[in-house]
Amino acid sequence: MIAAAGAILRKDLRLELRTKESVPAMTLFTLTVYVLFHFGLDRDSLDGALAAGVLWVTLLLAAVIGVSRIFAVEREQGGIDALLLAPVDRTSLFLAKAAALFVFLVAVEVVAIPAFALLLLGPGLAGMLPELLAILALGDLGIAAVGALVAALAAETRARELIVPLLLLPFLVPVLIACAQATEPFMRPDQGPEDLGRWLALLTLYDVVFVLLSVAVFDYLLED
Amino acid sequence: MIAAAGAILRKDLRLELRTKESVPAMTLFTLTVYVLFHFGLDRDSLDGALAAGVLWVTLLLAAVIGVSRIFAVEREQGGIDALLLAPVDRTSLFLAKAAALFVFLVAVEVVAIPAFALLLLGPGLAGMLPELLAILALGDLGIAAVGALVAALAAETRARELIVPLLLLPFLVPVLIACAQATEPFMRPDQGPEDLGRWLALLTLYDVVFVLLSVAVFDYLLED
Amino acid sequence: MVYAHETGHFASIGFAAVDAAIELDGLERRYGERVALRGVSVRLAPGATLAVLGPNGAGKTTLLRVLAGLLRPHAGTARVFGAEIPDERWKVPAQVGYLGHEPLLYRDLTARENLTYHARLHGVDRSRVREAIAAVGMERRADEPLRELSRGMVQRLAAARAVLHDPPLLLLDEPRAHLDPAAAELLEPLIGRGSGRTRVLVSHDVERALGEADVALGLRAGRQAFAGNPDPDAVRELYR
Amino acid sequence: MVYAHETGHFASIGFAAVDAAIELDGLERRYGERVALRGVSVRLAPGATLAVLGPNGAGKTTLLRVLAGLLRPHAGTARVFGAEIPDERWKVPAQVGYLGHEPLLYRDLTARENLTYHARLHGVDRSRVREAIAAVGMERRADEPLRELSRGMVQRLAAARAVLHDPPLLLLDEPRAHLDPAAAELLEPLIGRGSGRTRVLVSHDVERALGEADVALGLRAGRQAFAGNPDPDAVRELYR
Amino acid sequence: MYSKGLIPLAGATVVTLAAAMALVFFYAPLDADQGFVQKIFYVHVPMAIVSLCGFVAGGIMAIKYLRSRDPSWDMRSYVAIHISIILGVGVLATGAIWAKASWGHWWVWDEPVLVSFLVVVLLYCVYYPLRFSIEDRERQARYSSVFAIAAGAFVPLNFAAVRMAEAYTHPRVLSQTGGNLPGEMRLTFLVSLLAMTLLYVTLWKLELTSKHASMQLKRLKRKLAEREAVAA
Ligand code: HEM
Ligand SMILES: Nc1ncnc2c1ncn2[C@@H]1O[C@H](COP(=O)(O)OP(=O)(O)OP(=O)(O)O)[C@@H](O)[C@H]1O
Ligand SMILES: Nc1ncnc2c1ncn2[C@@H]1O[C@H](COP(=O)(O)OP(=O)(O)OP(=O)(O)O)[C@@H](O)[C@H]1O
Ligand SMILES: [Mg+2]
Ligand SMILES: [Mg+2]
Repeated sequence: MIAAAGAILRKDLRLELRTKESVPAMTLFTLTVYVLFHFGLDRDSLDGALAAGVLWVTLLLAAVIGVSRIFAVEREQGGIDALLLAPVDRTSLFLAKAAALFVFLVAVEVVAIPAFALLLLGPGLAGMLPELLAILALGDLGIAAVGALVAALAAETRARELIVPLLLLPFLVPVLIACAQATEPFMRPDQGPEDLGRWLALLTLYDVVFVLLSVAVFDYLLED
Repeated sequence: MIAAAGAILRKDLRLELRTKESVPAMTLFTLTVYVLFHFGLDRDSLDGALAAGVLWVTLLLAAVIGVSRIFAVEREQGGIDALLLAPVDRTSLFLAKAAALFVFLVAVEVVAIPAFALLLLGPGLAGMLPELLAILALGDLGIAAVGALVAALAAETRARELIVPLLLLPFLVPVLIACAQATEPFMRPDQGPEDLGRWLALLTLYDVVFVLLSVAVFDYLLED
Repeated sequence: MVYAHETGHFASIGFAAVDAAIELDGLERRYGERVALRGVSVRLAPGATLAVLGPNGAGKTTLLRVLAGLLRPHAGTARVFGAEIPDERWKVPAQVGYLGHEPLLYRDLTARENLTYHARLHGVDRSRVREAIAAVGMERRADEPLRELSRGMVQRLAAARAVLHDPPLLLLDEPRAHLDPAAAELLEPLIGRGSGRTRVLVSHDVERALGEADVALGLRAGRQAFAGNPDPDAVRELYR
Repeated sequence: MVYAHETGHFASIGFAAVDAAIELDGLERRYGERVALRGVSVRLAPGATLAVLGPNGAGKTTLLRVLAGLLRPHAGTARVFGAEIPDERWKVPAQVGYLGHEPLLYRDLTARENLTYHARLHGVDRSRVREAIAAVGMERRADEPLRELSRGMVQRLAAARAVLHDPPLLLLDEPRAHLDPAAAELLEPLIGRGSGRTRVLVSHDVERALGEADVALGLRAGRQAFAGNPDPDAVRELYR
Repeated sequence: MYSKGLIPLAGATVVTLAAAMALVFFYAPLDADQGFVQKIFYVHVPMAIVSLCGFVAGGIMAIKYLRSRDPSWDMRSYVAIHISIILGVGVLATGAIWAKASWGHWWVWDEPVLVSFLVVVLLYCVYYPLRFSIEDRERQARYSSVFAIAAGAFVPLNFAAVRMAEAYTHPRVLSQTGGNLPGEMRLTFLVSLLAMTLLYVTLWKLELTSKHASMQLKRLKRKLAEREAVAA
């Protein structure tokens, strides 16, 4: 199972490296929103809840772009059929697609978060790196899991491009709340964790629930 | 030529109605940016230069989404070959694609501008409708013309998704400036046109130049 | 078990009383309201070839996809090596090689990358990839992305993909389309009668298909027109 | 001109001294560094059929695409009805019907919508659409999106598309692929020898292609192996 | 098959509803600072609770469907969600009226309970296009079930997240186990809740019955058409 998931993931990453279909679009999107805000604000910088909100909503929207493309190549070039023909359970496919989304999100964040700090954030980010990484990792995991599930749900429907965001964004509201709330204290001038544990626990709960749930139900998707 | 352009345009609109690939994504994008701003701002509403800037940058980015997809169906299902086989000059194709982009932009704006007024704008829009429509029409025309040109330029390159925005956004800076400047006075509390003629003239000049230029160079694109 | 593997005839050992590779009984499949298959009943012995004939839209591809486990039957039963489709479907895929209208390969990956991917999916040794590429005569073009290859080359690679995991059952949907005569001969040991595999062969080259087949199935608008050893009249009638 | 139109033989009237529908001289085409065609020289009289033979990757599709004006030749000359490609390319398209590996139709549009679109592009009367759909036997399925049709049905529609504007020259790349025998016969008056059109026919069914052809062109790795009336040995050699 | 027990159930519903109504208007005391508008509480809150429970129930029925592959479970899940959405719209409407009366705004964005409930309703609205863009019955049932399960799990998670992000203005009665409700209000509330629950179940059964009947009719019609086709 892990071997098959690894094979699918490697293939997806190789295709992305070759065609550059998702990550550039996602990155560009986040960067332009930050630039827009940079010039759109009266103030020089953001902090606190506002900064956290802008950061996370933007990442979430970038995720929508990634999710709506994650099955495109399979749909168009028969990859799903090929997978169904192989002795690979759907769980591997889910793991691979979620992992690919995770990698894409990380790739975007590697550019987007420094850009955010540079363009918008008042207080520096250096002091909060470990905590921020933990929040990002848990948040990305939730987004990736739900994203893969939603992408599979929408893959076989008409008006896919419409259904993906309509499904994904509500599903991710708890992730948004938790991530934004967890990041917020670090973005205040008087940085300091506050309730961090609580929010990380909520994120962990969300991730566990949706990873398990997706693994359980994914078998019923994508078939015939 | 007009007949052929009409045929292509009708086909594109019908496909969009059936698959809903571009307009929903574009609209959703603008709406979420406005919602983001709505919550992201400390103040209740925007006005003046800032409002105009946010409005237009967002529309521009939505246009990027539309542009990057405008040739997708042709590329994937052989439409370009079919067009090259027909006694249709490239000008018709350009006109059709630019018109399709124009229609998509208008469709987005029908939703996005009221949403903008509702969510972000301080002063009402009612008093400036005719002028706003003129600015929008000229702006959309410029975006559509340059967009069709850029889409054709990028259609046959690798890493298309990367090249479209990189080409399109710089090209549209004059449109952005002109439109934002033209709209700005209307978005101030003391509404009133100011330099409107100058900016409209600039927009018209831009449109004329790029439509003619595109028509002239389009013949060299998309072939072989 | 080694013995069973070598002769191929006892390949079904382990399943109780399985002496048919394929058993269809009253098979039905619809798309929405449209019936694409109805009342298809046929048996095929292991190692034999079933030719599926019928006009365009008769349901041939649909039948293959049902057998491959890609489409779920709506009524009737379908068994592949004794495993019922779709309930015991998970037993099927490793045993099936599918070569259809579409190559099921990624256009932006090279031949080698595509096949290596499939080898990993099937848990097959990577040395098989080199062998398979050689077997379809594509060594010299194995490292170019598929979009730069000719249609027939892609078809060869699709065949290589279908037999990569050495499946006992082959589902072939016009396998010779786009292949030049030499390539068709080259692929004979892989997907032809000489392969010793059980085969379901869809083809519009009626003579040739009947020549290769042990059993023939005629479909017309989804209904079974004949099954078994058809007389020429029945075949002619099929396309009328 | 009416006369010319009716017989088809004088269709080239108006061009000086054109008595060949197709004239190739030292044609060359590369993809990057790879030579896909080199030194191809052949002539075809109006109304005649040229069979293009060769193994996979020989350059057959490339040749058709050059003739259709879809690819630009890199050296040599190519003339279609006296118009030089690519310089006088704008004269060509309306005269060419192309039926290739891909149907060149939109999967989300219906048969009728697709053909109506092409009719508009070609400035052809819309009544031709109904005729063409009827001619390929697709009246009953004309209002379903293509993705719900079988592969052979799509191929029929691609043929209907290719002949919609009644082109004097047909470029056919394995036109019978996916067609059932009855459909192949049904399409004979449209794309077969009986159509009276000049045809360039790529096929892997060597016998049949030679039987239909006036002139044969053998390609091997882009080079011309023979042109004219080949002896069986030359053909056998071609695929070796 | 679904009509079994429908009539007694409907009777009980009517009786309980009448009782609740009576309690609301004649028994429960008038709220000290909100006055008469507060009565909407007895519709609004039970409706919200029942609607949310209905969503979760729809998810559980969907699990049953995937376990058993019995299409009637999918139907049940679909109808449960359908009615929950209708009640959900009712919650938004009554809440908005109440909000206008007591806060002076139809809607406040910085109130997590409102926003999160809106998010839930919006999410479930996507259920319809998702479901009806799939033609094949079996697949439709499978995809809808997967959605219903994921969304069902989402509902409590969403509320957990929202509750954790402190609420400001929206009252929190149940979370304080209704402790600060005066006894009479509490009784009235509980009866209203029961009435709303019964109403939900009745509507659910009714809808299932009519769906079942119309499906039966369709099947008969199709059989007839087929027989005619064979005869012709
Ligand atoms: C559009 C406006 C409103 C919406 C969408 C709305 C929605 C909801 C929802 C979904 C619940 C169930 C929450 C839960 O169980 O945690 C609820 C409960 C409740 N609502 Fe509202 N509400 C609105 C306005 C109001 C207003 C204006 C008031 C009173 C001033 C109010 C008072 C209550 C009370 C007392 C409860 C029970 C609280 C609890 O169970 O924790 N609501 N409302
Ligand atoms: N887009 C492309 N980019 C690079 N090389 C290409 C491209 N298209 C074709 N080729 C190469 O050009 C050569 C000729 O290809 P072509 O498609 O003309 O062959 P063909 O004779 O039609 O073969 P087949 O019988 O398989 O269809 C092949 O080596 C092929 O790999
Ligand atoms: N995805 C689909 N949706 C709806 N109808 C379909 C779908 N796929 C096939 N059909 C219909 O089912 C019937 C059988 O199609 P199928 O592809 O099995 O035919 P076939 O025998 O393979 O034909 P061909 O020889 O043309 O390949 C046809 O009427 C076709 O239109
Ligand atoms: Mg088929
Ligand atoms: Mg070819």
